[in-house]
Amino acid sequence: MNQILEKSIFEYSRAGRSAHAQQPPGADVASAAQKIPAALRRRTAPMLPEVSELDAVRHFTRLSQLNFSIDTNFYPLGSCTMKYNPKACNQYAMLPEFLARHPLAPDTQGQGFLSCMFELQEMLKEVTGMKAVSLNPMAGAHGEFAGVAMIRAYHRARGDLARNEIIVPEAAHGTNPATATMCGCIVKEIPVDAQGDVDLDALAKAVGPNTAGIMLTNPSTLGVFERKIEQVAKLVHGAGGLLYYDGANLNAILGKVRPGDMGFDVIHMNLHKTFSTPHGGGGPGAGAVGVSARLEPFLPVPIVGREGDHYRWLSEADRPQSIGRLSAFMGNAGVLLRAYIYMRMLGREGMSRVGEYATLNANYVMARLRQAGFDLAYPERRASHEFIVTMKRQAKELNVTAMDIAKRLLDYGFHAPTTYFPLLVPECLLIEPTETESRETLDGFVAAMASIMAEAQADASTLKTAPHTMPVRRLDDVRAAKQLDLTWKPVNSAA
Amino acid sequence: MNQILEKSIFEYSRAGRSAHAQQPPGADVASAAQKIPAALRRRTAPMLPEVSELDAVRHFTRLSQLNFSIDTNFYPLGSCTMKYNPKACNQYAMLPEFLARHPLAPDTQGQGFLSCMFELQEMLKEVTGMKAVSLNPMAGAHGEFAGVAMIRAYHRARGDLARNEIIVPEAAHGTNPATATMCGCIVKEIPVDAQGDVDLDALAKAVGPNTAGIMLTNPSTLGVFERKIEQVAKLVHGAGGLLYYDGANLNAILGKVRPGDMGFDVIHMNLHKTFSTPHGGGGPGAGAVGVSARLEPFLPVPIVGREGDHYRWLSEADRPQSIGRLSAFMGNAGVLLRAYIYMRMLGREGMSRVGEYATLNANYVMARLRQAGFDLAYPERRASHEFIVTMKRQAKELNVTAMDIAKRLLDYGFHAPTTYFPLLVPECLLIEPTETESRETLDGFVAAMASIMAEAQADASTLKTAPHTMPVRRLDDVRAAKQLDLTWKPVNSAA
Amino acid sequence: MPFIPHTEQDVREMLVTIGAPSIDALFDEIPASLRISGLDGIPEGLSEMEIGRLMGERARLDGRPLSFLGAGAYEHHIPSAVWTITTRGEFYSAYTPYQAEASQGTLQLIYEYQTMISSLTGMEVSNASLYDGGSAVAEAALMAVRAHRKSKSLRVLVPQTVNPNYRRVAISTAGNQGLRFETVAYRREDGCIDREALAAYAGEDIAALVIQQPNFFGQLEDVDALTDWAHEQGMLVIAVVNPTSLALLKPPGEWGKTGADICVGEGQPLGVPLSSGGPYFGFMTTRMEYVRSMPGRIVGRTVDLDGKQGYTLTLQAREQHIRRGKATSNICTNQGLLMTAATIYMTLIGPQGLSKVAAASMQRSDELVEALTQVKGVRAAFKGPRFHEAVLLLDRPASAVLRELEAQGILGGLDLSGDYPELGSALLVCATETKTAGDLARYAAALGAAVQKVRAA
Amino acid sequence: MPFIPHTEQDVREMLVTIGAPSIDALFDEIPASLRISGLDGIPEGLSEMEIGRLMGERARLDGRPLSFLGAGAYEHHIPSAVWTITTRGEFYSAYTPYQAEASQGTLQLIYEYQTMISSLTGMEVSNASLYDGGSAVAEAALMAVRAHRKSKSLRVLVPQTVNPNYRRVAISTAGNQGLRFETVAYRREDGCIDREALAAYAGEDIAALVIQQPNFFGQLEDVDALTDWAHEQGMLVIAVVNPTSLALLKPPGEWGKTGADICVGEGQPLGVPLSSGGPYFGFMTTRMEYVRSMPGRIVGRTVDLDGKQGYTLTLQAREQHIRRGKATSNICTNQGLLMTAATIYMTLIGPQGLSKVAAASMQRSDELVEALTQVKGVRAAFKGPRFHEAVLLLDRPASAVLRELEAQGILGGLDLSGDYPELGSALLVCATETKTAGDLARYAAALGAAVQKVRAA
Ligand SMILES: Cc1ncc(COP(=O)(O)O)c(C=O)c1O
Ligand SMILES: Cc1ncc(COP(=O)(O)O)c(C=O)c1O
Repeated sequence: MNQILEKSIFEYSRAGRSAHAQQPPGADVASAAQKIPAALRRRTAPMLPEVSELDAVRHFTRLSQLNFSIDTNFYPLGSCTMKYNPKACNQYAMLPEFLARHPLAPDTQGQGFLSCMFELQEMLKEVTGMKAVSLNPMAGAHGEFAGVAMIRAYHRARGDLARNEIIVPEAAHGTNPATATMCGCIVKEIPVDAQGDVDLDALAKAVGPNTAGIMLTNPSTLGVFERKIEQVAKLVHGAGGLLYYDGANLNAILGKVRPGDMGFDVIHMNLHKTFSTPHGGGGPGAGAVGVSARLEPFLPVPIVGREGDHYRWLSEADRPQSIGRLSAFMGNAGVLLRAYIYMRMLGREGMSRVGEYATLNANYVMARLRQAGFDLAYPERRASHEFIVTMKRQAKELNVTAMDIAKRLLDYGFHAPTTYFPLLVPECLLIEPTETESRETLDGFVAAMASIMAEAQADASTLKTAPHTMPVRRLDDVRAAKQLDLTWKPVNSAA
Repeated sequence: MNQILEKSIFEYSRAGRSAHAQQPPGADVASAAQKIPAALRRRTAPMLPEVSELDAVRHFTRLSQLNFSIDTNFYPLGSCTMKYNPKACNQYAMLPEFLARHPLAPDTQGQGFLSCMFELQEMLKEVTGMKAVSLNPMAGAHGEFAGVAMIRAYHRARGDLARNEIIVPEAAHGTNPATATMCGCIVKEIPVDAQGDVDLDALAKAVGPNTAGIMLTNPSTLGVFERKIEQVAKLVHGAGGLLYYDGANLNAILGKVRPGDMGFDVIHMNLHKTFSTPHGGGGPGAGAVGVSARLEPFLPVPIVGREGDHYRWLSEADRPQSIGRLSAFMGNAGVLLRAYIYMRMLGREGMSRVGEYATLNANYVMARLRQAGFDLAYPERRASHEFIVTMKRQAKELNVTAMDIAKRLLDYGFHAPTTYFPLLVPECLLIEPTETESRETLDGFVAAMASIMAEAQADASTLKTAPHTMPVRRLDDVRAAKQLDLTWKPVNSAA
Repeated sequence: MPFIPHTEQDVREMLVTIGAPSIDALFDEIPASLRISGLDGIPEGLSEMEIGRLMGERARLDGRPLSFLGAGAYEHHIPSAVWTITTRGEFYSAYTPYQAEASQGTLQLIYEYQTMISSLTGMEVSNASLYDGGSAVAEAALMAVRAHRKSKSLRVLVPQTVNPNYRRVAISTAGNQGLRFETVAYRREDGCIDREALAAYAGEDIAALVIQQPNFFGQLEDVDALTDWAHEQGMLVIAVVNPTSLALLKPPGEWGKTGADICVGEGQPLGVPLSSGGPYFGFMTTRMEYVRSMPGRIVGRTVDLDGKQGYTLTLQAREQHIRRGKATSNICTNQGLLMTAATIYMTLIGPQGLSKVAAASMQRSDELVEALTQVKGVRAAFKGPRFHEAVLLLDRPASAVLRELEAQGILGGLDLSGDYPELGSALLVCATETKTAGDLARYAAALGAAVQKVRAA
Repeated sequence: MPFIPHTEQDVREMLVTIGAPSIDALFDEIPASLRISGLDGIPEGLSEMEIGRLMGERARLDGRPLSFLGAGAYEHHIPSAVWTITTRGEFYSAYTPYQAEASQGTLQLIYEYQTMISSLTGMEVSNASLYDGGSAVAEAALMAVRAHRKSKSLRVLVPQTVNPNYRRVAISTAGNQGLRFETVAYRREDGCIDREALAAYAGEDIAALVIQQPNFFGQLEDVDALTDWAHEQGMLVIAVVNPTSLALLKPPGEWGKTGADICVGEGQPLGVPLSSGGPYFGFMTTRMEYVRSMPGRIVGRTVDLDGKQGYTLTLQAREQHIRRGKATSNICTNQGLLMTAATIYMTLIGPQGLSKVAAASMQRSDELVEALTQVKGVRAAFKGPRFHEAVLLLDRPASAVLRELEAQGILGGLDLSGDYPELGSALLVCATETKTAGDLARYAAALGAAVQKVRAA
């Protein structure tokens, strides 16, 4: 990674400079403006940079080098499944014809694209054990929204109007309760037991005639498989609720066990996790949803249907009970193409190996960190594709926190694991190596962790002031939130 | 730039590991081998890395970050014309159809490609003032070879068999004399005068009945325009020799003056310099040659001809006097496409601006460095697109060399200028900013030079041990040449 | 094993370290009854070579018709540098910049994006992207209801001139929290919001008015008057804008006396390929006073331990990973890579360039309307100023005409009969800077032939 | 101004600094008589959008026929990662790594390349690339003459089974230094070097024998016997090899008792697209004893001031920029980026993968010959083992048959009648791992039809 900071693009800007080759020829701005009523016209130019093409290329290339990424660093960020994004997925999703296709082009001008989408739906049904799939949602949380909206629509369609409570275990990802709220539901949190399984008694008390459903990930965000899943399903279904599966952790069980078989009624998949589409520094993702038969009528449109050899969009007219549209067109089509390519390359066996090797890697790192003296949150349990180390003891004894470890890891060339999530494990590091990392990389990570532990014992200040080799040292988040500085202002301007 | 070294790809290698998706399906190695007579079969596998796709991507991505490049740094490498390589040139030269076209595909399956080549020939004729162009040579030196070979063929065709001497000024690039030798000629070096112009008296003495020709660049590698070019031409032509133009410095005069008009009989162009195809860490280039009418019959084949609306390759049959083929097919086609795209984007005005602004930038940096106390090799002269600073005084007074300055510049984020070339100027730095750099970048460079000069005066050791912020410090070249270590060997092997 | 590096020896030794007899044993906590033995329905794996060939064939199936479709997704020139840089591994394969010190590239880029898009829309602050234009409208409605200081109303006015799909998304999304979207009719003569229909809402307790400019028909609304009217009624104003158009059109921050309150839109025109509808990105900007009500990520500039400037995610207390059920939105993964592309696009195109793109698009679409309305039976639906789209009325069914055009390799526009049956046979057409005079002529000729053919049939 | 950043103010102020009245004045040392006023013959500049459209149209003109052409340039699968990484700006836009400390990426990569290609060819050392396969043969011949310790001969034997274009390039290039290339006939039954014709040179003073394996016809030469024979005659042996084939074939370093002396070849099959013939790269490896005679750049590993390992260009005293007229070659700019691609290719494909590519190519070409020789009037020209190419004899003129095939979108191979008229109507065909059973069937069917049509005509 580059250690030299880069100045703002606005500091390169000079009035009158431009990347001239990018400007459309023969445009007559004055006469176009003339056609716009004066009151509707823009008066001052927007503050976009005025730079040469070289300045732009150099600036953004340099910026890119200030990032850690999968392509440059091991990135064991728990819950995020930072695995290798095959370059082929990008290359073939970006074929000129795919890029140029307008979303409203007729089906007849898209049989290639639509056939990929149809087959993707079919494959996702197979790996999840669900009855039907819609590819629309644009991220995991968006899929959650679709899922909870379908649960509500289902109850409503049955006249079961009181069901507006969504149960979530306390370990749940923040998007779960946030989604429930977005869907107008009330969130009920329930505890997990000391082994990381859902507290069945608490669940039994929580369910009732207002229960719309429960949102679970399995394996949970604690990195363990919810062993009582069948009882959970029975309890919730028995109370008239439905089960929502947060597919963020699907990578752990691909080819081993399917949400549909566990009794889930609806699931979202994070294609950007399990199916390796890129994270892009924050997105895009894709949060396809799968449902059991009873929820099928409610799936968000459009969906790809096949009639003989012809593929076509199914819309509101075909699915009158649909919860409707969640995007202006049909979701993150280009991301879906990448997932399709990835799944076809992996194929049947490859798909099952994902779960196997993700689990192998996690259990291996867990075992080695345990040997190196780290405390596990659930030492009795198998790791799923991820597991939790807790620094609670070290926080007390050595005054080093999970955050200190995380920051110091950056100096060793490793991205930090997820910190402080799930919230219920104090000083936690949620570590997910993924199946695409080699044993040597894992060993290197363990060695770094051990070395950091030794540093902590020798002189904790090395950790407390880490990182030391990044372009910046530890940043002042408090100041960032208090003295809001959200846009660049010219030095001379009254900021 | 990344400051952290990367281990060897062979250290990632593990027997049995592979980037599996890259392997062709259904290949039966054993039965294929069976078809090869045992004596012709390979017995031990080659030592290629056995790594995962992620390992490979990560390794080479990290390696890339260990480089300076135009896309990340100002690169004022004199004589090399390190200007911005527009991304469009790469993108459109890499359209799938262009990449897939086989070199032996018939003309009828290549009218798109051939029309670009034909138009490129025409444009190169126009900018150089030559009568005909062949695109075959794959670099500048290759073009030189073609040129000198044509000169020889010309004399030979006239029965003028004694002409085997090539005159080069002492400031010439190393490829000039090397090329003359490769063509079986004898090299005669002549001096330049104190102003950087060719010593006419020496030239007059050098020419004679054995003179095949003279190789010149103009502006010369001293960064000045050869003012006596007309006399030079007269002298050489008068003696029965031909004039060769080394086009490495064409960027300086594009649209201002043409080699053909100066009296040159043959010229190579470095398309990777003047026409901005990328340098690629060493290549590829393209060294198209242009000739006056008398040399046209000797041009290397193939050449693109037009017959009505149809483009076709002209080969030996069409050009019986051709010096023949210099490449198995037709040179660096993909590079030529990039040059074509670049020239079309620049167009008539853009092409003239290249010379203007390259010259403006060079004269500006020269003026500012002079103000900053640097000594110019030719203080009385205009800079062409480049100019020479000499550190002769500082070498004596402060014991800092041009090399020390060069290495220290790296710490400031600037690539070093060309050092120790041309050989006749002691402790020289040949500085070529190119037209694509902004004034702010040039000012930054001047500031760095001034700051380094101050460092030299304060404590020369900072320079002598520079660079300090690169992934490695100054490397031991002597050891590299003495203890040859040219391939990686497994640690256990007897190296 | 594609994308799995393990050798047999690795597996053996790793299992020894773990103390497990087999990989399968690692799944022993899963109830046996639930275990499956394989995924028979998935086809066998393909090598990269095979998938490359397959995708090439599928792409060719889709063809490359000459398209005059717009309606929310626009064909613009995208500089090569945009995606060359955007797909660099360091941007493409990074996660959300939670570890700020190892993510300064992405963070600074977002900060620069926030600056550009805020300035373009004339607003003070921006987030780092939402899913798309449609979901941004939904989020804006939720935000308006949340941010409104004086009203608790869940009612939002969404004129018919707002993209029908945006209205659908808003309803599917925000409807779940009880928001009610009420439509307002448009005037038949100029395709703009019917001020009289709007006046009927005067004095009512309504959270916000949504104004799309240029509107779905491509027509320019009288945004000043609309904004002032809404503000007088105590409504917030949600502007929905095309970012390209803002090079020439008054930015929402300057609408009326005090400007719109929230501005959203589809970011696709800024360097994002059409790509069958996504991934695109929604943008959202607002006034500083509403920043804590905004959904999505926000980057702020701060200093490090040494006082050096750096960038970090900020105001995270609005977000789901901190505030959970009380967050401003459930959004987590956003459309970062598209925002990256847009930032590079805006940098390369610059303020002049964007004006030229907007102007050239206006010119081309004017020329298109001019050329197409020469065809017998074709006329413009609306009077008044437009941006780069227009509604044409045909005297024959649009669907049949479009089919004829398709056979000529032309996508002639969007048939509006589904969403606006009252218009009769109507086509929404668009031309941008990418269209040449030849393209327009080709369409005009083909339309003439198509209409004639349909008439004859 | 495309690719020029200067504002008017910049120009004004810079001229003041320089002390010149105008840019034009900076050219005042050029004799006025020589100055031109413009370049009228160059068309006006195009925007990137326009050139993109133009190039798209030209590319479509070229089409994408199904090709069975080989003859020195081979269609292989290229992993997406190869060019994604190769075109990263840091590789793409860097210069020759003269400043080693700022070029460790390129330098280490070259060192890794040298290791791979040395091992693949079974030789000790490699340079960092030459222009292409043809020029590498020429350079090898020059090097052999230079490096030969015992002979001063300028004669080099180049059998007819060596690619005719390589022979042409060798003559055009090395002929200027007086090298004489003498051809050796091949045997009609197996398309291999005619040992009897060769024996005629026994005892003569000849610098080197060139052996191409697989040879131009795709046939496998008896390299051990040939090498030993040449060495017995005091000739050096120059091996010309296809790098893909070396996964299965004995590497030149192991030919005969002591191995070939110089090994060269076309690097294109290693991840370089066909691209109308270039840019490709020539590779060259040799024994350590000849390293100082080798042309081109070489990278060595060394240590820095702190004893840390690093890489640098070495043995530069062989090169033109140091040795000038006495250099081993005039080569300066080489084909670095292609070597970069090849290094990434070899890494991704690995030793197993390369064996599979070679095996699959052999299989496909065997199947192709099998299928095509079912067609009446078509038969294989030669007996004996082959790699992935074969010569077919037709009973009708190859050129006419090829034209018929072309009309079906098939490039059926290379017509050998120009270079090998003695074969009659002969086609050199090739199939690699990229060809499917369907492709072969399509060719076979089309060939049947084409031959019939020509016969009928
Ligand atoms: C467990 C879990 N659930 C849901 C989500 C939300 O998914 P997305 O970020 O795609 O919206 C995440 C993402 O981090 C997650 O880890
Ligand atoms: C003056 C001059 N002549 C010739 C050459 C040789 O060109 P190439 O490197 O393309 O072979 C160069 C390249 O550096 C040069 O600067």
